[in-house]
Amino acid sequence: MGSAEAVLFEDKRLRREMTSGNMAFAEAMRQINPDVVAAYPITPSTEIPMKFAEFVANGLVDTEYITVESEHSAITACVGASVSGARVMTASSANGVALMHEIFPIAAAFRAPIVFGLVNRSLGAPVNINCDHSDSMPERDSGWIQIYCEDAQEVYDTALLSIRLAEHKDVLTPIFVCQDGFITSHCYEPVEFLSDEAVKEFVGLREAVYPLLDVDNPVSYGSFVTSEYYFEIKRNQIEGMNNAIRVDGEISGDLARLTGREYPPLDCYRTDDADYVAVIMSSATGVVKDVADELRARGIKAGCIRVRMFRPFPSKEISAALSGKKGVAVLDRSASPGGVSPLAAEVKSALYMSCRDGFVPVFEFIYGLGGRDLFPDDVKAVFEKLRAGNCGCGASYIGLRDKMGGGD
Amino acid sequence: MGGVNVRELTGRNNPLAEGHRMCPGCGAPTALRQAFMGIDDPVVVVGATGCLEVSTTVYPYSSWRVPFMHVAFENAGAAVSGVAAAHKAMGRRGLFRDGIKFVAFGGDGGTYDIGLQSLSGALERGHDFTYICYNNQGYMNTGAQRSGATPRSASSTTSPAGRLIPGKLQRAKNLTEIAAAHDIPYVAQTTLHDPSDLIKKVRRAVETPGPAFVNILVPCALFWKIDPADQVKICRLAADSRFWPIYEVANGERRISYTPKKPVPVEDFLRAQGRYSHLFTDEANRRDLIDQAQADVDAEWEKLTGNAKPQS
Amino acid sequence: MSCAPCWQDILPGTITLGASSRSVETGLWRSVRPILDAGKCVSCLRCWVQCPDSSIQTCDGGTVQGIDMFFCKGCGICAAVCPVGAISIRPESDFLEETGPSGGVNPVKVGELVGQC
Amino acid sequence: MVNVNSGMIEVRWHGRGGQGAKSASAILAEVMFEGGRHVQAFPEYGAERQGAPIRAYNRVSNKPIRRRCGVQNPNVVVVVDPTLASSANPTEGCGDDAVYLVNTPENTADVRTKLGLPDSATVMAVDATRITLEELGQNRPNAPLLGALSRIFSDVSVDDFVDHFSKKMKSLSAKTLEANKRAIMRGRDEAVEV
Repeated sequence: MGSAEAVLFEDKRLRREMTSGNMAFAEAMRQINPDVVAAYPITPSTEIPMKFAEFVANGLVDTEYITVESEHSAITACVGASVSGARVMTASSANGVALMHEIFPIAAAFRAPIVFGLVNRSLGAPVNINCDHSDSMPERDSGWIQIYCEDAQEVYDTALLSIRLAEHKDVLTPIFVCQDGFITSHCYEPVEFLSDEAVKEFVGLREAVYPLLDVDNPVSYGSFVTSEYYFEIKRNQIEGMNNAIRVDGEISGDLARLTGREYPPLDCYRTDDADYVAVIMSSATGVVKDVADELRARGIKAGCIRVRMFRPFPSKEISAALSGKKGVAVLDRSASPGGVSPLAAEVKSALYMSCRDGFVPVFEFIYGLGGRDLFPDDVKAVFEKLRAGNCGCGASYIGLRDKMGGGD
Repeated sequence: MGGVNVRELTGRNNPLAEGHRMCPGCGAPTALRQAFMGIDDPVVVVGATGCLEVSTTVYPYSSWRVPFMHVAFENAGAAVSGVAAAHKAMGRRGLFRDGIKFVAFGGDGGTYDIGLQSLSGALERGHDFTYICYNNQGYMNTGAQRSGATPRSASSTTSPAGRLIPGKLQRAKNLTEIAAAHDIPYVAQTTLHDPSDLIKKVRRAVETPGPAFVNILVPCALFWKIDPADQVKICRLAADSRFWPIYEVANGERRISYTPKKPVPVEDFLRAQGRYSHLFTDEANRRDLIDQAQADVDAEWEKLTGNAKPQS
Repeated sequence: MSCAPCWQDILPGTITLGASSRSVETGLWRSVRPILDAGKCVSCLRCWVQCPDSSIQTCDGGTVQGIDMFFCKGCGICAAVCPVGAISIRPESDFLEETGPSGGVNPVKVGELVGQC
Repeated sequence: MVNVNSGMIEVRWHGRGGQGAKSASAILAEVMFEGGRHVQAFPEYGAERQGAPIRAYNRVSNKPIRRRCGVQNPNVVVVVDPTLASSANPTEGCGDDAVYLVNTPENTADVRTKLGLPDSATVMAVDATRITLEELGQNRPNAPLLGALSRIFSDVSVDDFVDHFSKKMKSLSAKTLEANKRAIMRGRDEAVEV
């Protein structure tokens, strides 16, 4: 172990404090000390720009903080700053994310490694401030990496990790660090923080390629491109996304050496010998794990997979983890009206690659829209349906008041 | 050319390089060329979507001798905010050159209309940049549609002169005054016939700390239906008829830069352009609109001179 | 287009290199051509300052040297603003026997064409 | 009465927006956290403003807490505002052995009947409002309620709460801090089982 690393080891457990998902992300921002932050408040991510403004007001960061007049301008200013060579962070939710939609693919194509705290909230109408994934899922093809965190600790760790992942020369891709609105963003719980020195050393400094501000080697961003070149440019961009899982593995390893916490793209819980597996993302995972333990105690071989990295989607990994199972339930916190809900669609297509080794029945469940809770009894019912094999062909809705008794 | 020694400027490379794909005789590249003649420092340029942006960045070529970025149509103000902020932050870390000037440009579409919120936010926040609007009074990149800058009675593809409706029914909004209402240090309005005025104004805009806004009237031969070669003549008519007052607002004080000794009737300016031809096919018929145009011009001039001093 | 790069060779971020359009021959658009009568020209630079395509060639000291036919699109502004009638406009058909340079080439490195003038 | 060593404890707070139920649940979590336990504190969020009935929750456990859903079957229910009793439905989802802490001037079995609590339930009453009016000059019932909780959580002592206040409330004047400490102690001492 190098001496620098040794130092990190000594002070790594410097602070274990009560905080929340929003505050953990804001604290990571303070320690990362980005060059530029441009943000616009929206519930439930508002605490992040508020807390960061406090850091700026008290001289705790060197950041240029741009208090823009809209989310569209927030992400635009972030793109301008990132292309200039700066390290850039921001945060938003729901309709704010939707207003930024136009600029996300531009940021990705510019290879602008922005790290974005996305606090998941339902996308109106009707207006609802609570959690589901209907704001981030429409952005899944925008060319941004999407990482979904389970708790405040993971939000903090992922913020640090994402700086290096986004800026890595083989990746150069912006990242959404997603956490569940209120459930994670406002839950008050203990988080272990690295020391400022350890973070500074871990994230290092950004080495920008072709920074806009290099007036001695001028380049132009955002050209008009005909079909003669467009295809090659997009394919070149996609390669960054394709490299992300490999590079994430390397960087997660570095972080694990400091924290002891591992973050593989998939969090597989008691799946090896499982007959029935529920696949889910973010904060509702814990309930599924609790229920899996309960069912195991009753001799039912239940397991749980949490998909942490949704873009790029770890298809090989999930197909390997699920092949041979008697039944798989995919629990989505957003719907795709008229289509297969996002997570279920990914899982099904991943399994298609291994369908020759035997068919794995995959059933689609939609839960938690607008912040509705997922309770242990709901999850037990899901596993019961799996075992009975009567989940129907369409999506079942969990915890929905339904004259027909729910489902199908 | 009074005050500016153009001869001295010929030796320098212009940030807008040759080989761009603007129409022959387009006023937009001329406006930006002249504007950059007034800037001595290194400059970074941000462009809103529009003719000039598209035609100067046709992949794999760029006509920008300096760093250039285009993000989208409605957000040049926010984009330049980010670049200027990055320069400040990284300057503190000793990165990149000091004294870089930031210039954003947009047509009247990206400035008067879809980009107004972004521009207003940037002006209000007070970033150190200069915004240049090359105002050809319509959406040219998409084919001569009307904009908030299109004058009354002009025929455009979305306000065509027809049997029932004689072109655009509304007056152009006064964006120069909207910018001035932000109480920013420097706002100016000019056009192409007197390059020394344009060069001086942009130089002042760039050298003034904080945000500055320059609104340049730029003919579009296709939309205005003029002979490209007549561009400079048309600009002079716009100034001499007071259709486009040449003035500046420095630290809140309005100064008229050019007062025509004997103003020419705005009719002369209208008659010179095909986009107003429907007013002249049956004069007796549309005299009212020509008079209306004169009334609009006189009212604006009255309002302007009411709170402005002639240049000392 | 065979000389166009494969995706592996594309520069990241959609970027192009400064002033690379100086290798694009916009003169090919021209249907009429401005002819400078050096004898009449007084180098007042009105044409130089009003040319949308930066095609009026000057030497240090600002004397007009000629018109760059590689870029000139033939808009005629130079002739229109000339106070002494030193520039005349003639149809390109008068010059069919001439063959100018043709086609553009990609610059090979950042800033390659920036300094050239 | 309740002991974290015998498994995860879930607490539900019934208060009014702006009244401090959220902060009280946060302080309880902090004190338990300082005692080396795994904790959660989270309120319910909606469009409610000052004065509207709100709920806040705690989870306390010796093992890592995985579930993050709302608390359905609380072991402990704290009624922060006596005027809420009828509307708040404090018994919702509670087992017969649930423990209730009620801020009320009454200290008789009437409290049970008012809240419709089963005989099997343990009910403690404390006039937290009066205590804070006397000690702090304002209605901030949190401190006495937390003091009373030290009698409900058999493995937390009142000193843990007092020490926490002293550590966390450094910004307060010595006088206010002392008043808060007295309020905590009085909450512990004046809470009566009814």
